Amino acid sequence: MSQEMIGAVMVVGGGIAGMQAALDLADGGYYVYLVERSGAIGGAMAQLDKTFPTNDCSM
Amino acid sequence: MALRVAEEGLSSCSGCEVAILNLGERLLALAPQLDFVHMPLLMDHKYFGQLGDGDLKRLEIPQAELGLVSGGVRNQEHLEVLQAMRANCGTLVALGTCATHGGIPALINGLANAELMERYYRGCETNDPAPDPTETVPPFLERVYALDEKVKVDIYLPGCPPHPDHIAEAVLAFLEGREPALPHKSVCDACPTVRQGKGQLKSVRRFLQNAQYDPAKPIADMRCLLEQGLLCMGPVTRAGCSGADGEAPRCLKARVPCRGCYGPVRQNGNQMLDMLNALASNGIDIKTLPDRAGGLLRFSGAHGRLRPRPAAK
Amino acid sequence: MTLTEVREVSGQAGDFTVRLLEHPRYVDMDKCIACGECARKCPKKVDDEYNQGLGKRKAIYVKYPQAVPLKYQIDPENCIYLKNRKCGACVQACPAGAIDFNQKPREKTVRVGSMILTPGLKPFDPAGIRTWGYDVFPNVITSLELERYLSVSGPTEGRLARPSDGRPVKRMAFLQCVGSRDLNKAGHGYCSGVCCMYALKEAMIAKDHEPDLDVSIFFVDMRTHGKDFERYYNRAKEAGVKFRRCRVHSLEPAEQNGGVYLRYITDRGKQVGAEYDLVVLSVGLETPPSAAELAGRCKVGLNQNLFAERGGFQPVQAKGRPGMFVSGAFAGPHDIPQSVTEASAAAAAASLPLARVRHSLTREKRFPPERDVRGEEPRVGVFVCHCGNNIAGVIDVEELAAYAAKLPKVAHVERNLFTCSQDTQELLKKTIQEQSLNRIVVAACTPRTHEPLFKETLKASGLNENLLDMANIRNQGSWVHQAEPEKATEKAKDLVRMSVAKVALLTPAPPLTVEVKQSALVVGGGLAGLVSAHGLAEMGYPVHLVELTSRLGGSALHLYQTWRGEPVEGKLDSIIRKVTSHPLITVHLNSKVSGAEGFVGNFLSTIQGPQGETQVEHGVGIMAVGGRAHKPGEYGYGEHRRVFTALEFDKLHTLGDSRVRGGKTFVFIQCVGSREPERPYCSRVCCTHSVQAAIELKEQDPTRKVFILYRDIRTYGQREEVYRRAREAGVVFINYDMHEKPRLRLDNPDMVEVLVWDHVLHEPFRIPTDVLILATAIVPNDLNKELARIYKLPVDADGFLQEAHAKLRPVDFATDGLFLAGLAHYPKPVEETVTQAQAAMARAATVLAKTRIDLDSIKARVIEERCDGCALCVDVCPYHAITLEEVQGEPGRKLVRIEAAKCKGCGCCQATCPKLGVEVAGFTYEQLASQVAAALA
Amino acid sequence: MAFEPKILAFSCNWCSYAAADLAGASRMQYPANLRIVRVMCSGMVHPNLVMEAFSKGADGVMVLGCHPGECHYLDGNIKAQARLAVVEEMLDAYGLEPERFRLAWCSSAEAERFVEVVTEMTEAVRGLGPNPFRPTRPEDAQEVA
Repeated sequence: MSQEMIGAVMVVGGGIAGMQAALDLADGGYYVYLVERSGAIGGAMAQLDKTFPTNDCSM
Repeated sequence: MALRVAEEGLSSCSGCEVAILNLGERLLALAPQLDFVHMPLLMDHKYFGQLGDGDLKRLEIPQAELGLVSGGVRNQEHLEVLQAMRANCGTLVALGTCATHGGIPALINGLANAELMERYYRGCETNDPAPDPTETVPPFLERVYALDEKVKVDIYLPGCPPHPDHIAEAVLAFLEGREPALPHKSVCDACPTVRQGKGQLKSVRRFLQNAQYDPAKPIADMRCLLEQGLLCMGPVTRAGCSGADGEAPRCLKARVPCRGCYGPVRQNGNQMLDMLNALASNGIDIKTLPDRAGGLLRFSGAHGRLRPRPAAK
Repeated sequence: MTLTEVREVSGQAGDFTVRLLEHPRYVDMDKCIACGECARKCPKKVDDEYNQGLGKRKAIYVKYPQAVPLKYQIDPENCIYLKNRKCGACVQACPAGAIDFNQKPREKTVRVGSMILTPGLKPFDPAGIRTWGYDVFPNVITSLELERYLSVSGPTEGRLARPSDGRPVKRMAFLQCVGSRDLNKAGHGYCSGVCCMYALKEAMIAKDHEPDLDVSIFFVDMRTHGKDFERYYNRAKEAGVKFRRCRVHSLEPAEQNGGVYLRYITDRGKQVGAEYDLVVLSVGLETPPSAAELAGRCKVGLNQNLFAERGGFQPVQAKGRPGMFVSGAFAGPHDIPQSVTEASAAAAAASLPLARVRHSLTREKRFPPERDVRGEEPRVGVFVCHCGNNIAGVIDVEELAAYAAKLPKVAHVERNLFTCSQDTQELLKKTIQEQSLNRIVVAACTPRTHEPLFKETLKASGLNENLLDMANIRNQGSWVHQAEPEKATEKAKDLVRMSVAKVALLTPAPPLTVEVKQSALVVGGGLAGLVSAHGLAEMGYPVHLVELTSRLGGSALHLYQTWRGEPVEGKLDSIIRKVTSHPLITVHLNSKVSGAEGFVGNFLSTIQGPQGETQVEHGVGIMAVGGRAHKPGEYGYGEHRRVFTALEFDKLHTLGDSRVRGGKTFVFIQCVGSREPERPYCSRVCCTHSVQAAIELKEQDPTRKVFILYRDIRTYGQREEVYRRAREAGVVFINYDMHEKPRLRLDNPDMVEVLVWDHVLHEPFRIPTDVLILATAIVPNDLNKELARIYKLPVDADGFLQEAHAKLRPVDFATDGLFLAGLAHYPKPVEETVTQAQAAMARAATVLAKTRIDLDSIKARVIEERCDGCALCVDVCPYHAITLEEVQGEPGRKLVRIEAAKCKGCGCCQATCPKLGVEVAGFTYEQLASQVAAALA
Repeated sequence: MAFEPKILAFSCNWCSYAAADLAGASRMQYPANLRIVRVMCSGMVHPNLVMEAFSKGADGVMVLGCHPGECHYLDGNIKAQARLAVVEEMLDAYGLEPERFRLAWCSSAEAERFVEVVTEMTEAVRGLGPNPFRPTRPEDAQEVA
């Protein structure tokens, strides 16, 4: 590939999937833009009280 | 000038004094440098001047640079003798586990005095019931004490009995004016058995059946007795019983688990707590052990470790 | 970047230009200290969407107390000031001056090489659909509302009360598939995949709160196909949760008491009704409009279910849009572990094409050299934070500071309005240097959030970062004893005294780093192993791939299509070719791992091959040894020539065997060996497979009779489509119970007679069958146990490898540097295997991307003067970091040794040792004991 | 003056300590008798530390960890639970009421539970009265552990 490549990745959505992808990318040596529409990351999972099967708290 | 040494035995069995004699030829070599000024058990020296030349009311213990005291403090007499030793000796050595941690006599600390008299004096079937003796016997203290609960102790020489090597070292170091080099680690440190981890163990049992080992092979080939499921107190017990350079700890050499006779590894440690914790941490249900206090604090019941059961509320 | 939206994307894979729009927060993120004063003063109350509108929040708010970033924001829709320029109560209240009404929307443009879209999900809204009565009856709520009711941080603080009158709930019913598997009412044909499990979970938690609660779950098929889900289902049954297989056809108000009356038909055909206090609608998932909009802006295609289009072999690649990747609920209705796995997979896929420019935009921080403070007397500096009014408003900080100054070893005491603010960090740095302080106590908030900040400041001041302790006088002081200022001040003194006592004993710990061997070992040459090996090699890391058999491909060799009908063989051949020809991959056939040692970054494994043993060094390892099909001992298998397992049937079918070609009647029996007492898990793939095969049989010859005997049809997620097509094609589905398994007559060699109870006719139904296909379980390979022994990995009760955390770390092991993928973890179909393999590769790449890794300084170490090798701690260590090793020069004498890279600092060893022979840096026995003593002094 | 117990808690960084923080963030109120010693894991608390606390005069001691199955370190809390028997044994040996010690689980989100446990414990210990080993003067401190 002759075209210039950018060593950065944008992750759109700050839910559990977005956060995991962003963390893996940053740890893997890439600059990450994590873009979230609302005022805080966390997504749907932050609303869950517990998760099964161990009833871990989801925070 | 020779070093003046005084020795006393309180609530003890005289084993510690025998251990002094067990120094053997080293004792002969040391003798010119030592002047035993008081040692009732071996020298028939009385402290009340029974020969008519002294004060029958006052304890007479000669001045000495080094004082050795074996046994714990059980009664008023022991206390007074100990206090006199402390007053008259420059450096005081607690000799033997009774002196350092109460030893076997301190097992009685699990009972209050009244209970003790009831159970072993009046209630015992082989004795005629009689009132508590009040005269001719010194009155009991409320429990058995280690020496350092009553007076300041300078050197601790635990062991039941202490190994002659360490008695020799303590005396020699004193003569040479240095700190004695005494063991401070646990029995395991001197134990050559094969250790791999305690994870496979689910319960431990008392020593009612023999350990597994090949008598033809050296002890270094035997699996750790605790890892064989025997209650071995080695990990929580002060080393020393194998002497300065013994092959293995005394009991282990006989392929018998350690009973903890040197008291806790750390002077203020608690053999029962430490042993139970070590077992529980390794996933062993400690409730399966019978007589935990009596078994694990067999030699270290002083310092309030063993107490009478509080009356039920 | 929060409050930010993607406006436009241009460019192509490798170099996208993205235009972003950042909405104003009206709060300066750098200044806000999240004290909450603003929200207390804000006069405007708004329904709280976080609590599903069940509670109230203010117009200035944080989404929830643990939000990240924990910074307040103003909701412009509701703010009185922003609406009509009056109020400004928050400006008055804010002690940090963080409110800024002048913020404007800002545009930003950034360039990136790849994009990952994870815009998330929206719960289905049942409002307006009369059958469910959601907005008609107050005591009908959604499962998400229940989630908030059950939460102690929710509006009722975990108490289960009827919304209509607050009376306790005695009888509760869950209605499944609300907004899922329902084209008529909801327009969603797909199964949302998660509702069965969350209903079970909510039912169990509700029963936990209220043991006498009567809970019924009305369901169509119970879909507990995930790892350990079936066990949870069984536990729910044991706990007394009632399961009723039927759709409820109507909800009516009960005659008295304000309850809800349900009418339904039992699976024995009886019409019954019952009254419930609370009816919970288990609502499904759907793509929110904003996500669809995002898809449009990014030119990512959506399918008819509005999920992103993607393929079975490139499961996180947006179809036809190179450089764009999707994961999470945007890619399909997923549960948490699948979303997390997909996210890692997307990270792998997104970074793979950019491997050449790795590290081009990242940089590392630099700090001044550390001052050696060993040998110095402790000079403790105590910094007391007012936290605006948060601490100073309750605690007498002047008194506290004066008290601290009198404590032993304290050399300097200072009070700050905000110790955490940027300018105070500079001040701290100056004070530390000028006063030559060597231990720091910050009396402020919690170390859990602020310790990293102060550690940085210590580092910047030339002090080791471990010479710090925080006294938590806010979260555990002023905030929880607001009404008792005197007691709070006394407590603060104690806390500071405890901190000073501890900090004086802290010792500098050198940062620990280990080198990372830049290579990987992949165990297992099946699909999972192939994908991850190939990916890592493409990233530029040498890979050793170990396969037990003489051939790569694993279980995938027996598959011929994915559930979407994509052929497997060609794709598999192509990846095998890529792997065998890759210069960085060494393939070891007929080999297995026979031994291993080491830790993250530095493993040394022994490979036993036909030519003997080889040792390989590797930084990471991926365990992908696969699984195998269960060979049943029932249903005439192996006795009758017309009884086959599903895989055998596939082969005969493709080969055109006369028994299949000429067959007129086919019966599939599901759950053969799965969901049995000795194997209490669902094999996940068999329902979809049987349904698909049934459709094909019907398509080839519509006059054929095809029966599927099932316990629950588990065509989860978008696979539901296949189930619907099968029913349309005339495949007959008959439900059977565990205690009424189908019976067979096998005396005729040309025919199998199947007998099953017919729930519609209420009599045994006889099916003379040409071919009987058994959907057999997937069972773990015995290799799992062997690997578990070699690498000290946990294996679950079913023999599958156990991941570090079922939800959040689905491809990691508890042991750092080792990962898992494929059937070795749990039964799963092709695209999930590929996803998991990519995820494992992404996780592995996070280790390999560094040449050295820093280890946390909270580690146990052996104090050799005290340790005597008694070995009590060896098996106590959860991470197998402790070994017994011979002392150099003293044969026969052993002490324990702790592998720092494996140790995580839990201190189980420290709490076991009878002689204080091991200690955890920063939490030694002496340090903890000093706190105990100080607390009680 | 009414008896105010001193209660010491060893609190695990990941769960109960976080719950205590959350209790603060949520402005929940509980008795000011508690002093927390932060530990990384409840499995790091040597029973001897607990006994030391009693010997130095704590009227009640708690170990607070994560719920079983949620330990940040796999099973540290299970080890803490196993050690519970040891502490009970020691309390019994010293004639201290078993209610003076409590092991409880509390997740990072369960601020409510944290407050409840702490309040209950404070009340329970208030009812038991002072620890008989509580030294009235520092020089009377008695070695228990």
